[in-house]
Amino acid sequence: MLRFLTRRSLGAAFILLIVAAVTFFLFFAVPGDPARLACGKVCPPETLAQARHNLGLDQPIFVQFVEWFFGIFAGREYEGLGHCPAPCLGYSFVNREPVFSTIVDRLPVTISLTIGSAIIFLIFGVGTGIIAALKQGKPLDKIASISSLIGASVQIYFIGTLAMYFLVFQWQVIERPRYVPITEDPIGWAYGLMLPWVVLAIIFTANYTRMTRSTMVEQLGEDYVRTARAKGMSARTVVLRFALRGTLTPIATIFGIDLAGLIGGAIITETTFSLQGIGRLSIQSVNNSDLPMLMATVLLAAAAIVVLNVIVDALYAVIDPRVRLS
Amino acid sequence: MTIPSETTSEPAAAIAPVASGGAPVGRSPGQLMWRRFRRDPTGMISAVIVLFFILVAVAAPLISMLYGKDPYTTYGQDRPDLLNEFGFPLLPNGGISSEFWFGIEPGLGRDVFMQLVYGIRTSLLIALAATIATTLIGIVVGIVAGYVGGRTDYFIGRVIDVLLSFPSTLFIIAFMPVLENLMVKPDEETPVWLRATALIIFLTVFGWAGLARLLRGNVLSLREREFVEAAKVTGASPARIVFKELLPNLWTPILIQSTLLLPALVTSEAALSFLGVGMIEPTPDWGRMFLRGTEVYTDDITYLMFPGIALLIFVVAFNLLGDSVRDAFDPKIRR
Amino acid sequence: MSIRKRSTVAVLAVGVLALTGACAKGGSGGTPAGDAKPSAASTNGPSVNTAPKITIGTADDSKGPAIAPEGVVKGGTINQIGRDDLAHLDPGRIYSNVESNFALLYARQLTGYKRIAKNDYKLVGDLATDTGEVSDGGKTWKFTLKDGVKWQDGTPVTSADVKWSIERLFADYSTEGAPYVQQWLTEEDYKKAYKGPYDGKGLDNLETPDDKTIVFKFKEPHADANYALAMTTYGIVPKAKDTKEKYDKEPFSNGPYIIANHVTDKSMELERNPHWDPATDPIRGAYPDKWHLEFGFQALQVTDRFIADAGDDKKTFSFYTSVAPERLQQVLSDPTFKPRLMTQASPYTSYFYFNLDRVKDIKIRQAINYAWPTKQTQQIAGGPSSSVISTSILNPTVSGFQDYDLFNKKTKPEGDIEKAKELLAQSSNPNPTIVYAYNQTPTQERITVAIKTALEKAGIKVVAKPLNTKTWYDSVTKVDNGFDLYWGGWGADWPTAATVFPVIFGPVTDGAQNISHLKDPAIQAEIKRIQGLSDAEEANKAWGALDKTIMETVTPLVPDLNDIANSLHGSLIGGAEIDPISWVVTPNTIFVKQ
Amino acid sequence: MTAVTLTETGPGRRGDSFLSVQDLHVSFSTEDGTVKAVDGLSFEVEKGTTLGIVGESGSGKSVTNLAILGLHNTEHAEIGGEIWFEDQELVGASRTTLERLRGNQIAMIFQDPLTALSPFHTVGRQIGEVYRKHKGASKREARDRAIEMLDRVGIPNARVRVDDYPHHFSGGMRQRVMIAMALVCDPSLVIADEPTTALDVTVQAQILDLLKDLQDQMGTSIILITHDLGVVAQAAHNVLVMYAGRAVERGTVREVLGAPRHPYTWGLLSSAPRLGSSVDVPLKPVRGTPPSLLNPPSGCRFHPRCDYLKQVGPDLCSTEQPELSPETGHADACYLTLKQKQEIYTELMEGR
Repeated sequence: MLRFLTRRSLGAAFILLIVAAVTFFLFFAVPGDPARLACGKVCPPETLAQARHNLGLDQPIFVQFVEWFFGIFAGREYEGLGHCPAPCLGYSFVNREPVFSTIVDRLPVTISLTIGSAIIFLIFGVGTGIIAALKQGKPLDKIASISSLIGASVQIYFIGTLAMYFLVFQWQVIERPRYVPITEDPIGWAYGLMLPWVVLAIIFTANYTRMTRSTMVEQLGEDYVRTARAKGMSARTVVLRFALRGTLTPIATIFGIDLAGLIGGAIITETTFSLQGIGRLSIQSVNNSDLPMLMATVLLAAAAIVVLNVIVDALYAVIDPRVRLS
Repeated sequence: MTIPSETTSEPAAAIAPVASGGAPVGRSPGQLMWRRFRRDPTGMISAVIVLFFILVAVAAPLISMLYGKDPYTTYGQDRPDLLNEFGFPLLPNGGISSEFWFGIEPGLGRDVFMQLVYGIRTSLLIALAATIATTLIGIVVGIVAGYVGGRTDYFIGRVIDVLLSFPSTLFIIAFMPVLENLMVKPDEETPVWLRATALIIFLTVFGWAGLARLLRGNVLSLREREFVEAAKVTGASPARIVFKELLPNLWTPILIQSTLLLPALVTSEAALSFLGVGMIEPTPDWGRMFLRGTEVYTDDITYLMFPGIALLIFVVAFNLLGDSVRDAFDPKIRR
Repeated sequence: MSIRKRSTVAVLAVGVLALTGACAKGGSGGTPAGDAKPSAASTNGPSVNTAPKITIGTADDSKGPAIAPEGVVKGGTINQIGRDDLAHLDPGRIYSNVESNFALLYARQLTGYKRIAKNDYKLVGDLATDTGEVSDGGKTWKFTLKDGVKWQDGTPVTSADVKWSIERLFADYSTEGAPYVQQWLTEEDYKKAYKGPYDGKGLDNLETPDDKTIVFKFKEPHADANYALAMTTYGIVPKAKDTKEKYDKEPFSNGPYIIANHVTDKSMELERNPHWDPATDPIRGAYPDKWHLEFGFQALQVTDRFIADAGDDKKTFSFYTSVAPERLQQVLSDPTFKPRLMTQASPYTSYFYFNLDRVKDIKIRQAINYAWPTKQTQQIAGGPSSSVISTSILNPTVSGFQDYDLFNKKTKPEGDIEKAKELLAQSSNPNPTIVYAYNQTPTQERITVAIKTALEKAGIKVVAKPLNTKTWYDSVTKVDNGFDLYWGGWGADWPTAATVFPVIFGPVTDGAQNISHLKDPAIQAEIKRIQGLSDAEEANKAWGALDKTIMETVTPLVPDLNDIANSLHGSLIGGAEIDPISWVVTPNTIFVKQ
Repeated sequence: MTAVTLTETGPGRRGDSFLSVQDLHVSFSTEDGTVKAVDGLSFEVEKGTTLGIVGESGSGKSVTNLAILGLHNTEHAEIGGEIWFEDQELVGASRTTLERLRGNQIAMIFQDPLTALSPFHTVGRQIGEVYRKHKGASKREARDRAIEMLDRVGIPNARVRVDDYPHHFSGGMRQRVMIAMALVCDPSLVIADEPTTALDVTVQAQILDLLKDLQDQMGTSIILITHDLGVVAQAAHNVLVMYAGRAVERGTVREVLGAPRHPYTWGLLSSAPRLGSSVDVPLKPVRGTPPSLLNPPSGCRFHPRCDYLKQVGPDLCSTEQPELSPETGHADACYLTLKQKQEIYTELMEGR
């Protein structure tokens, strides 16, 4: 296992380096001069040059990238702003705050959104999937398939806005979603994020129901499930300990991908419910040509994908002993 | 170890004909697939809906002529009796009337029905083009990686890994201007197709990796099969092997993936327009209707309902069709 | 077991959902825009637009305390909610109106604007005893500091602090502030001339004979230097406490409040500065004891909290968040909101400039003015309650403004197509092609559609060029930008036309503000003449007349709409008013009713 | 040759045998109609004996035994008739009683050891959980019991191998694990569904010997399902020959293999190579293919493939369905007279 982890994390680091490099160099291909935003309405040439220097944009692009890269590991010395500690992702072009602290500040919102919706769509998705598989062909199976089909086809910005319109404005059933740190008020935290969780979950549940249902139907036909029943195991044990075990692998695969997507910042959800998470931050960094912030958000999203890939692959070996970590 | 084999023996006089059905008739996989598909009602209904959408997209100008309106004229602004002073339709339900079947757009006052009809054109065209491009690249790269193996396979594998690690939505938003800037010629007007091509290129760049990886897997397993080795033994050229041996076996996964890909691309095109990097005015586009809808929904919910329901039906129909095609093609896979 | 049958029902279910959804109540009635019934907004249209009278105050006017609004109540905590945190707190690096308005709470300048009554302001001495003595034909300005003006640690504000505050603007870290006084003291590209005081070398034409007096010696006469020094960029910074870049995070206060704590993009608290003496301050009322600001709220969120006016929101206001467009109709048609609604037209001006190097024929330019779809663009921007039709170059709030309507935009706002065609027939090219460049935001995209439709009706072919929001400004301000028509805006840094015409019709270089490239010698001579006039009244009247002559003889632009800010505040907030000069809710008069 | 009509299923038990299957009907509803997999089957198993059930695939062998354990999915399968096990009726039994029975008193060994064991759990756990469930043993006891059973079935250093996963074992070893799992609760009846088909001959012999030894030690009665006459000859006491869902011949191994009376049994025997017979004599497999159970042939289900219709007389075989007679001892379901059967069989034997 250790050998597998080291080899895969090396691969992951390599991929992250490439993603960072591509983003960095592509940034300078975007028309428009970020320094211009850091200079007043009337901006004589010398002041513009000064602003460009303050942002470090006057150095060759490659040098900037190398400095940025080593900044992450060894920290970096900034003229006038002092030392930026080890995981230094640079200072934002807009508010000259260390990017790392802004990311750390916005991450809880995205993490809460991710965890909350993940719990819901896992439980409901897999749950309905199992029931649909067990009650195959019965009315319950039909309802589960229909709702999962519609759920998979619905768009967040449509269903999210509808939920806001009817639940928050028309019937005032629930207050407008907002983020309250879990440390301060756990109930407030759950209440504030309930609507986004449910909306996000509706879309993801659909995939999990369909996936679980089809894999579970296959598993129930497996010989070893029949053996389990022949051994006198109760129906519940047969389903949960044997049949479900077989469905975990495909579920883990799509869960890894979905989770990575959510951690990278659910841009549309956060915009629809105006939650200040990583998604919104990444959009702001694009609009403000804020290179350090953009690099941080892209890297976070890419890291989430890559790390979760490694975790899911390791998980395969845990779920299915036949899988050897090649 | 008695193997019930079929042998004709002399005293066959009193054999009763085999009880079950007529003599089996040989059918090609295509015909088999079509027979199974025809027997599946949901498949047929969804196929009809999808055809309806395609027909509407193709016949949009005809519909516009019959309906008497077009998606570009700002009716609400030209005629004062349609919008109130805040730019919202006067009549309830988003200004639905005998003249404007689906009502009019707040602000500019364009006809919603025509916007929807022409919107299908935009979404379907881009999604179709992107699907074809993605599938083609996916097939080529997948087969090359799977069949050739060795260093190229390793290299392609790494490229796929890197591509799948990019946060695609954020990337498209950030770097759409780059692609646009490359293609724009300073003097003439920014053509409509420019934005569409940029979208297609981006959607394809981030789309093909998944399919390529899947096909590579299939090719790897197919390559080991006897009939491929047999072909090699007979001295078949690699090209012949790929086209005559491998490709026919890959049609099923390819078709299954592309039927999944098309609705997904329609939704991502709409999402990109919703985020402001998709098609620009005045090309009618569902995503942009959503964006406008979410701006005015508190005062005019009906305007948001139309693109919402239309896209929902569109994608459900496609998903259903995809399910039925998959089922007809490969009944073993129980959804 | 056929699984496929199960989804037959799916298709029917979806159909049913479609029917129920579509006929949900939508759309919203209201008065048709066509019959031009004066809606609530337009009735108060004229008062929204009256120009604030700005005169020069005497030494007596410069004495504190500030004139209190009626029913003022001292004490309590006032809350502010808005979208963006303040990007800069160092006065030297402030140029935007929001940050300048906020800096009134902790930074003082030599001069400032004292509110006498609604739309009646006087330029008075803030830290200085008066608005300065001018000599040597306008080249030398002398200011004397008041007694009793102290820093938050009790140390007095000295002329050395003032000299240091001006010199530090030349340092390399400070790039965002206004450039005027620095340019007048050295040269146009002031950062080349002097590198800042940190190496011990000061500016010799900035003298401090004693602790109380400071003398500016400019290279050329500047009659409105006292106006310029009222800008926040020239806020005074303590020499002893200057922490260069870090000052932008923790400024040292000589104003009524101290910044107690600040969590970026989240919140900020201010407490009273014990050493601030109201008697020395004619401008700031500083009635609340504490300020609590919160950031990160979208316009819709802020508007809904004010509509609900629940709990603590009663004591809340927002500096610059106007009523979200989606709520405008609800708020403006409901009289109960009237007492909590502030309405103020923008002091800034925006135009659709012609590129005079490319669109040479004045007839075409005037035809476009006639055909311009003013009403349609107004409707897209939210109707008559969110923008006012403007027909002149100067904004009505600028002193010396004279109203005129050459291209009957007010009588035929939807565009006079026949008149335009008539003019085009007489012009050198009856159906010209215009390359129109625009900043690609959703609203601008929709406005472009309206412009294209209207001009095409008049036979003018429009080539629309969407420019990325980031590159739009750079590409438009290039001299040979390849466009014929493009949007441009300008806000006077102080409310006299002297900061409008000389800038938007000034030198034509890349990045400069004269993007219409107007080089008409007669006009430029007239501008030079008026600049030389010493009497302000006469100068203002001359600027007003010049406005009309430019539009008649050159028509370099099409005036754009003037936005109206409509914003709400909590029911227990008093003295709340949108400052007509900075277009932001002023902190000087606001207080919390118990 | 009177057709002996079986008494309708009487209320009480019939016979005192250990396991009694009476007039069992099992039919499945499918898209294309109902498949009558088992159509009126009756047989008995005596305590401590091994009953071999022989027949082509699709003759209903496995379906019968799954019915005994009640493992059919009740939505699609209708089960008629009665199955008496000691004094418990199984067809109507409640789910909980069946669950308590399975693995405890009646155990099953499946054909393909590769897929029959769960790949996700260790061998020890899979064996142990049966013991824990039925005997309420603790984890520790269950593990020791598993090790003991693995020893018993001949798996070397069981103490270590108990924590291995099925894919660590060879085919033969895995079958032994299956057997260990089946016998962990000392069941009184073991149903082995083609236990050796997936194994090569040498391992097959070991498995059969193992079953025999275990039967001798613990007195378990065994139902051995196979299509291999050699296995039956070697391991079973009694034999039941099934064809298209019905029993066509029953008796002791010596009677059925020694002096078969039913044409189908002849066919089976003649299609199996004999050690003694000469090499160049061609094997004579049974003509035709197994009938479709959707609409089985009328009368005697074997008549389309039977060569002796003429000897019975005009179309009796194709109209009337023969019943198994006589009641006890060596019985068959064929209208040929006993004499005719013996003559034909002896004639057949000379030919070999």
